[in-house]
Amino acid sequence: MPGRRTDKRTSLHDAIAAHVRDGDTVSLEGFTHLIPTAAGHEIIRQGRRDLTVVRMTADIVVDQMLAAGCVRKLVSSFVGNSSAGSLGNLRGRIERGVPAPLEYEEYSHYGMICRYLAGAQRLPFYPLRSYAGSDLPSVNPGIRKVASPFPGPDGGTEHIYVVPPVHPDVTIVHAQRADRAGNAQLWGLTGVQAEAVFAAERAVVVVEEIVADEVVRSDPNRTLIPAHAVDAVVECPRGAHPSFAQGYYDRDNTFYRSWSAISADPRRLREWLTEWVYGTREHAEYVAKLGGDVRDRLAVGDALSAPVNYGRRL
Amino acid sequence: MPGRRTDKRTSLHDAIAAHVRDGDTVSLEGFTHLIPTAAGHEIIRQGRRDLTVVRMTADIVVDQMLAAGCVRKLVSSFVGNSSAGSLGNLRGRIERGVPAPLEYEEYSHYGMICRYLAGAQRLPFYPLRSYAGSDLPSVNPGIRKVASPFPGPDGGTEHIYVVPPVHPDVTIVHAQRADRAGNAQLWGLTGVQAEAVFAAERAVVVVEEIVADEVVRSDPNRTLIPAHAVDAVVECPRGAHPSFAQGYYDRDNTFYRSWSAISADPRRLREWLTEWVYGTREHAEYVAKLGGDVRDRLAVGDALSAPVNYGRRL
Amino acid sequence: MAPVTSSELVSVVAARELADTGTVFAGIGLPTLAASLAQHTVAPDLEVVYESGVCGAHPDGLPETIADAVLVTGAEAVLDMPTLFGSVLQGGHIDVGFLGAAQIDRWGNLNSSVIGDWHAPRVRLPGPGGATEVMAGADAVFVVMRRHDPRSFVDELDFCTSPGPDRALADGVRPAGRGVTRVITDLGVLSRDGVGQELTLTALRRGVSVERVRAATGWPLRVAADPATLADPTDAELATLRTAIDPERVYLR
Amino acid sequence: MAPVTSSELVSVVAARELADTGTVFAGIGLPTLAASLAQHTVAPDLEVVYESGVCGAHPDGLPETIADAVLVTGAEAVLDMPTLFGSVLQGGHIDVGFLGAAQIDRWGNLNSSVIGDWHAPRVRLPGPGGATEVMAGADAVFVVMRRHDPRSFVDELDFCTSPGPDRALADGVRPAGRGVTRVITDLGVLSRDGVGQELTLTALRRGVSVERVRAATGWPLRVAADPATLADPTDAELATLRTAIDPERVYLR
Repeated sequence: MPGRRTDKRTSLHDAIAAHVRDGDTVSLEGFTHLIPTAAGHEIIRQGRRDLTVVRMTADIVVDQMLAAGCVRKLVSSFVGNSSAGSLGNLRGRIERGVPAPLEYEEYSHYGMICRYLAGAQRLPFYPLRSYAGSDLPSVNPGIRKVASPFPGPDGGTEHIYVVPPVHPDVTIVHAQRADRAGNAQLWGLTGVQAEAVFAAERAVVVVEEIVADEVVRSDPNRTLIPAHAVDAVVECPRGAHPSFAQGYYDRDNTFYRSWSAISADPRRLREWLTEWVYGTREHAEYVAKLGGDVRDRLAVGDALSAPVNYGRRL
Repeated sequence: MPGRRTDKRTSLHDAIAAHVRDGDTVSLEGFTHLIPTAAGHEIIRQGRRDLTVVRMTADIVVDQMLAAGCVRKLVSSFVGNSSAGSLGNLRGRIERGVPAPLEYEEYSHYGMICRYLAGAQRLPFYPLRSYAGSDLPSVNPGIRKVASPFPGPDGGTEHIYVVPPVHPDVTIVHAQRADRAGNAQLWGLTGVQAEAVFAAERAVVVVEEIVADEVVRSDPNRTLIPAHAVDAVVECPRGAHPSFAQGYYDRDNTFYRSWSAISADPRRLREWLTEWVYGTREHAEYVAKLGGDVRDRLAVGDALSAPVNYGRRL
Repeated sequence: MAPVTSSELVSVVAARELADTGTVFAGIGLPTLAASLAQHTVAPDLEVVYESGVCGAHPDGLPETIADAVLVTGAEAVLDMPTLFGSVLQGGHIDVGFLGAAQIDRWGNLNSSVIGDWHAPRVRLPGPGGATEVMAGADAVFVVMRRHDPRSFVDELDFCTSPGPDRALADGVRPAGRGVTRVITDLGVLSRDGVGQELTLTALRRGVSVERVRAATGWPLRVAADPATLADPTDAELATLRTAIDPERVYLR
Repeated sequence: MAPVTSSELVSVVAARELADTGTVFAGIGLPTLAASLAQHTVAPDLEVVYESGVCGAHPDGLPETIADAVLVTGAEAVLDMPTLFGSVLQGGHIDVGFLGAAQIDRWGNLNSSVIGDWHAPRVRLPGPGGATEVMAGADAVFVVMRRHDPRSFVDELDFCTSPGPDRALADGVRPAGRGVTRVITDLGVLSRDGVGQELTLTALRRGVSVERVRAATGWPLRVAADPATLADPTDAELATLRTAIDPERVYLR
């Protein structure tokens, strides 16, 4: 496997074309922050089908992918438009099988995190203290119980629930910056992105900016995703809209609040996809279409980190 | 438990007096980098006895604590003076029971890491892919096997080794900087320090410098150990000598190379302790005694991290 | 002062219950208001932890989500989620976790997944999020409900998303925390201490009768021998809530 | 050019074996020299990973330990140890791991713990470190031994610290990697491909006979049908090693 440190820059179109295939298990991570929306839209544009989407918080981009007919199955721990309302397509599919049924696998947040940890660490299972007495194991055969080989505090046998690994065919995450080899640096809320990348067969990292090697190397602890775990790196400014990129642009709460009404009406939802996804050739057009007013509204000021000294041998 | 964010600054003397008790299980972590040497010396000065020391790389400071009679049992994955030679007291105790036997529990590095992870996460065990076919489980009953409740790739039952949690009575680590509440920031090699702190009942963080709250808050991702996990924070410059603190001072390789000869000779070792530990009232005296030449030799130049923008709402 | 709203009362009561608390795991909305008010009053050193990974936030403005950028800038620590959920929450560093739910039963078990049958739900709710973990990991859980009614306070849950310690024990697993210890509603406060105890009505909002709470509760509610009457919010508490914490009444609706 | 030393030969042979390798987990000493030389020659994009957490180091000078400050400054990534050992190594991102050992047997199992009985050892060695994990997690393992002699190449290990996949299978556990695939010594190269295979002498240092290697090996050594003779280090390889990589001959002793 030569070339772990080679130049892996490509376009979002080419990254999705190369790495997301019909029937794949696709993980899209980013907890409220750095949601890979642009990548989700490109998957819609390219008409992928029968995907299993793995995402802790199934929110707007998942609702859009569902509405576009890309998704057969969803694995998640939260299905909602954050605190701003419901996901119309998702609820229709789960509650009424309209326009088509959706296979749904339900975990809690930490259950999902542990599935990524098990996947990243090539473990057959990962133990966690959740689920004891919950009804979730009764509807999710992935949640099972194991007896500890060590005695509990009372000397008796201790039981604990475990979850299985997830090994996505491809994980896609958004980050603030990376070098051309894919060493990716994230700050602010970093969620479970690194584990989701490590758990995957292939990984695409979409970034606000590709920076000079020297920028990344000036702060190696900031690299949460090392190049050897990355297959493609894509520069795509504002690729996380309507979510935010700490230090680059703020969350578009107006859009979040508007989504409940859009997605509650199948016709409006179809029109939205036609106008904003199918009607734009790439994310740069989507951003241009957003317009200067929205960009101004989401602009953020500076709050720079104090530098640390890595030192240099004299 | 009020006051998680209160001022926890104290002297090294008082931190050790309050938090390290005879018979305690004490974890000292720091992988080559940021070894809490000053804290080990203060434990020696205060004459603690019957300690169980948990440390991945049992190196010079452990040899010194052994020689001073503080330690009944050692839990470790590497016993040696890094690549610079042997630990005289440790080898004498294990090979010949001289001057006294030492209980020794042997794991591999990742076995130790997993014990800290299990401790931090309050798990009854942590699975890892090591130890299959190793003789380590035959001499260490802490290493056991579990059957996965999920079928393996061939459909059969999959087995994996697990290790038990470690819950130190107290964990002591060294960091570059912290605020007065104990929010500790480390960079360079960060090892397993955060997990060792989370696994412990009490935690002492020794730092090169206590900084203004604003410095820590300018870069919250750099805080690997949050204040709520910390009981005492101690400012102790050069407290990691002869190891290094990235960006503050380099490793004293000369001292490492000299240790094999010192520790091979019980008399020289005793004299060394008398002169450098018992003969200094506190670490500042030890540092003064090192002298300007040594400090100059270990000085490092600047290599500052490029800042990142956390952003400010406009 | 304008009359006290239910949201204000619930926030004030929850804040007072946070006296002597070190760390609180809070969601957005009333829990955030309660934690902020507690920091201004009974628990100045209280550390607020969000499931997004933020510890010790010092926000410039009122956050709109638990992952709002204003919670990150100037925070004391921002942890990745494996650390936050594994080491902080499951690891036992949270004294009080705040939760809401669509349904709660007499033992403090919670449903946030579905109304109806899970396989063909009448209403698909957002689901567990981190609630299952807050229940399993926090020493105590406070539930805040804007409206005390029999649709939410049910005899039997449609689905148990986040079980308390009694259900864990019945499942053969030793629980770490005490489960729900306080339920704070627009009518009063229900309390329990831990395993084996039912929620009991311990305090009433001024002007609310025991009978009214019983009628609003879907199971035969236990009532303390002499339930207290909640002290009215003080002018200082109200002023802090209205002026310093949520001046635009985003959550104080 | 000065005559070729054993250390130089071993480094050059190991470097050549790294052609087509993406990531290597290297210890300090000859493995670091071999990896550096490979980056200068057959594997320019090779990423060196150290167990301290450093990925993609760009050191100013020759590191003295795997955790040397010069490996950190200017590196592409520095990971914490749970991530390095869990996600990178056990997770399957390492193509080749370098190991040394006090004893090796015909299946490539290694001992770095004790000489004699573990409970009362004649010599207490440093122990596993991360070697057990490198063996369990890397796709292939290269063992570098400065001196090929029967004390190190033993019929039976005093203690198995780091078992190869054959021992794992016998213990009922499915191994992830192939175990030791190359042993590079001052006399030649022993090779195996994976499970079920014994180490076989596949290449000899110029001037070394099969008989000499057999005599230096503590078990009846298998020999390839037509063992190759190792090509001498080229002037370019030697110049790079001696001038660019280890000019002060810290490890080229």
